[in-house]
Amino acid sequence: MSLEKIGDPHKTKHWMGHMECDYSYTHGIAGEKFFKELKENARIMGTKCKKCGFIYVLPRLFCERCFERLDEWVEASKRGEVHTYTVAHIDVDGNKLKEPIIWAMVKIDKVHGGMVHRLGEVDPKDVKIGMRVEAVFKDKKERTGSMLDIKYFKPVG
Amino acid sequence: MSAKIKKYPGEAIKTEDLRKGRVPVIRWKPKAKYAWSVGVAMSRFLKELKNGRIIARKCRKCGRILVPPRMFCELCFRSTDEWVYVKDTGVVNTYSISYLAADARRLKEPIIVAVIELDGASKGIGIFHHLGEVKKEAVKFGMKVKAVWKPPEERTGAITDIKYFKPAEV
Amino acid sequence: MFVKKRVAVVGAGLTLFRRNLKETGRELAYEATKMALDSAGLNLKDIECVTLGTAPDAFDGIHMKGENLLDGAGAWRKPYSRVFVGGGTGVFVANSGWWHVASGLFDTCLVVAEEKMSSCFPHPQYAFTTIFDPIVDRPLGMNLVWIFALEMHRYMHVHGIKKEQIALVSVKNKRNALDHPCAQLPAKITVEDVLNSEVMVWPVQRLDISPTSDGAAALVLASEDVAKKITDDPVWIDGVGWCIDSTYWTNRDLYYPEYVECAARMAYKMAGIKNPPKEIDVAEPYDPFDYKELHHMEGLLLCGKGEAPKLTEEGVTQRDGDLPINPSGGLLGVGNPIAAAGLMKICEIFWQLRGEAGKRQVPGDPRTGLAQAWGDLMQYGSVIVMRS
Amino acid sequence: MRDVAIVGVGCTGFKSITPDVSYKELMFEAAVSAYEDAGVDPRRDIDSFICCSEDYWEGFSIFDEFVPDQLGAVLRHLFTVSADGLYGLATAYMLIRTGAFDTIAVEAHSKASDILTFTDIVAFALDPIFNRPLGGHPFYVAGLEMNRYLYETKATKEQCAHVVVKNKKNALDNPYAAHGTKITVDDVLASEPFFYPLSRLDTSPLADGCVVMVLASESVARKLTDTPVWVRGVGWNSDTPWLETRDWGRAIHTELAAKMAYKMAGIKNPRKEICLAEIDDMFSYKELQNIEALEFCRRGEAGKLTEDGVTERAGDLPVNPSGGLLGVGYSLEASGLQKVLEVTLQLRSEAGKRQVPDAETGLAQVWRGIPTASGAVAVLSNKSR
Repeated sequence: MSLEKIGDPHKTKHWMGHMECDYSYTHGIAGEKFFKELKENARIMGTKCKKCGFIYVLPRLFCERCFERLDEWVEASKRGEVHTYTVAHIDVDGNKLKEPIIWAMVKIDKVHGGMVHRLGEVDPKDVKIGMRVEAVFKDKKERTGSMLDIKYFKPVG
Repeated sequence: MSAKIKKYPGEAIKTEDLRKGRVPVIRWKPKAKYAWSVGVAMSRFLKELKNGRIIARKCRKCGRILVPPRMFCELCFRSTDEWVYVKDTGVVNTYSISYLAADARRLKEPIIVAVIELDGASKGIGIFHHLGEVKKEAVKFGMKVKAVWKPPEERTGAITDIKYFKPAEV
Repeated sequence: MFVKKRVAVVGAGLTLFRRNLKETGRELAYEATKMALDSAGLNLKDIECVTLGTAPDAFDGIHMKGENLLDGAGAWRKPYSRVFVGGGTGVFVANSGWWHVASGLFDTCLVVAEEKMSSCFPHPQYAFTTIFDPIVDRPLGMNLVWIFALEMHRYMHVHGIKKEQIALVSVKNKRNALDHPCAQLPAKITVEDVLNSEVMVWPVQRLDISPTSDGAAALVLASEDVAKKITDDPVWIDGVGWCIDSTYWTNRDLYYPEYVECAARMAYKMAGIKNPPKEIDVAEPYDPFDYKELHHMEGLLLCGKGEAPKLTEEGVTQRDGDLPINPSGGLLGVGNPIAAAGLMKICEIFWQLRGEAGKRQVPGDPRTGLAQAWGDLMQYGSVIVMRS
Repeated sequence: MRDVAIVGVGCTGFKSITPDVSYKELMFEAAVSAYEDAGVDPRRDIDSFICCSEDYWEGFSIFDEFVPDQLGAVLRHLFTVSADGLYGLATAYMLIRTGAFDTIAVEAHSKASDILTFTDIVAFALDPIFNRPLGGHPFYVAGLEMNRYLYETKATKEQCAHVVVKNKKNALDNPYAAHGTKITVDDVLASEPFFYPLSRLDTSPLADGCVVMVLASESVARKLTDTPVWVRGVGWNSDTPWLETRDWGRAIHTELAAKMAYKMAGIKNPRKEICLAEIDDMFSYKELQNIEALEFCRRGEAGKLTEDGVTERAGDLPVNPSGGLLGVGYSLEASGLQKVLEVTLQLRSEAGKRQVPDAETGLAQVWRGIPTASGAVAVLSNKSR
């Protein structure tokens, strides 16, 4: 161990810095088609594995289970059910949120997977696992081709 | 096998198409900020820079005098033993002449940077810094140089308290 | 050194190397991995474990990017981990594949390398500013090319090497790359072209440098018993080596990469190689800059200190020379998606030793090959020795 | 088969902040004590060094550059595994099993207090295209997981709170621990809801610290020490990195890693054969979920076992006698190695007030944290095969 130590708290010193570059991520082969459909037609698309039958939403270029290339696209429902949810009370800086955010893993009907997204038009107390929900899209002119083209999922009867 | 494959995967896109927004992308800038504890050795080093001096640590076992200072001798794997001031003069071990700024911008007037072996430190022990007050043609390997310090009131306890090294008068 | 199990390479895959590729990182990894599996005639279920190599997270722009890439590397619900030794990663990841199998824990292993440098936009150079010490280096406005120019200049100074000699490497490698289907910057250029190219950081000029790239590469490794069932032409990994030098790069003499020698000696000892220049038939040393090929030939003990430029002038390192160096076209010609570039070199040795390198094939039925990569702050060497 | 043992351990202890030392000085301290404990000279006796780190935890790209000097690894064989120290241990195990290496040092550390934007960095690990643009504090992933786990197993928030109370209490007896204290189940339940059902006190606080270990082959281990701790099995595994297709209620990675480690170690009945376990508890529910994934009980039983005191230090199956991550602190990639350290001390009968009597076989397990579905397991024993 060091033969000398700092004993005086005033003598501890810090050096400030960061690792902040700008990033620009391409959507990828599967993502590009997914976001195009989301933006232009408000459709949620998935890809189907011919080998194992798994339908991926969000879509993939390849099946993670059997490594087949996926080129069969299917349109998925806008509806699904809340597989799990959480109510977030703090923001990324740890500050208390004025309005809590409800996050949910929504399993889309008749496919595998779904989306992790926000829930809206519902009181946190009323959210239940198994609750039926539907995607609410932004208006077409506001959609940019991103996950934010879906505003949130809302409960359906 | 290599010879048998006709088409290799990968879909190329032009940088210009990315620049002009013709390829859809998601943008992000992370918040990744740090306040590194400087520690025993470097705290003293920075404090001494503020005083206009360069300090090193000495390992009594191998006898080496080390800059930047550290509390351990990496070769003997033991604690270093004492603080030793070294001179702010030295010789150019190697240098390069940069037309590129750190952010890859093109420079009209080049920056000359060097590894400078410091007088008073062990052979081969140098620091990295800029050279100044010298034409690029005049820089030579083995050239004697001397630190040019910022005025005391401008120093902050940083490696930049030395503005650059300039040729020493012989 | 007694090694428990002999390990073979039985398949290889590679994507195009380009400045920007549209695929996401995991899609790139998938393409290379899928090709490697197909070439070995295997399915994902035949694979017992996966090791991934990829360079800084600051390129792809994903913290813990090994985790993000894992499905593309074929690691869904498999033992999977990532090794990382800067620019040395591409060769080192194959070393890590070697110990997964040589340990007897696994019979098959996927080795995958990926880099998507273009995510760091407008230029990956920005990410390089974060590789330096924040207290003594970053405040001085560090640029990656500065430090390599310092090393190159020192090397030239100690041995009295001329830029004309070094430029020959760039000319050779870019020309070799004309025969590589994945190459990003193949070209027929002359020494004069190199010497007349834009000065970036003297003595480094534009054509002394490899580009930044996106790309991926993959290998399939198998234990001896399993390899013999998969293929009649396994290529054996007979030696692996790695070594690191001090962080304090301004305290070292940059004229010679002692750490590369140390890594090479480790690999040679394991492979039983006593006389490297005689016993190595083809080599792919790391060449992100042209002088690095020379520097590394010396560190790898393929020639004496300061002798590599002369060998290059004499044509010894040409594809049809006595000691072909970088027949693939290297990083200077094929491109430099860091970890993928290192693994591309091992793919090349695999194809060369199987006689499958097509137009790039070096003559004379090469039996022993070597690949090497270099990284961190001019301080890391990773080496692999392979035999057919 | 070549056996592998832990022959030396060194640790700085864990603290919420370490402003007096740099990361290099912190590592040097742990390395000196590990080499001293093992009786080895790193400049001569260590065949390879393994450092475990991730760049954004450190604030450097290629952190590997900055580690050799303070570990005694200059011009020797060193590399980085970008994972928890428990993966480093598994890697050391493989290297020694090849027959080409006899002695390996493994290092992992946390200088979490150097990081000013910890949660932003965790968010930077989310998929940049499909998850990150939605924003938010990334620990919502833990809230989602906890809720599903409670739903599927009928475990309760109270049972999770018992984990917190137990681990923070255990940590009071651990001189290395940063976050030991005496609290009640009600205190945990009353703490602010962060990500319902996850509350503030369900979450491990960060800590700084470094652990270094020396591993050796059987023949070398027997020369170096009278108290080798044998690595009987290692396992590591990953479920999908995609949030959308992972199993939200189960820790698949722990289940698969445990299967691998148990097979290697010849363990058929973990509950009977393992005397104590250091299990990932980054969030309180993780301990319960992982106890089940490690086959110590059936699904849905871990909460009851905890309430009944079975996992207390004096219980039938002591879990996290060190205080776990909730009590010692979450030390980034050192978390798993801290767990191995505790098991090693227990198996060497050097755990002081925390000593579990007659411990012969112990287990360490770790998860790589949000947003991963990856983790590792090691089975250790003080009896050779």
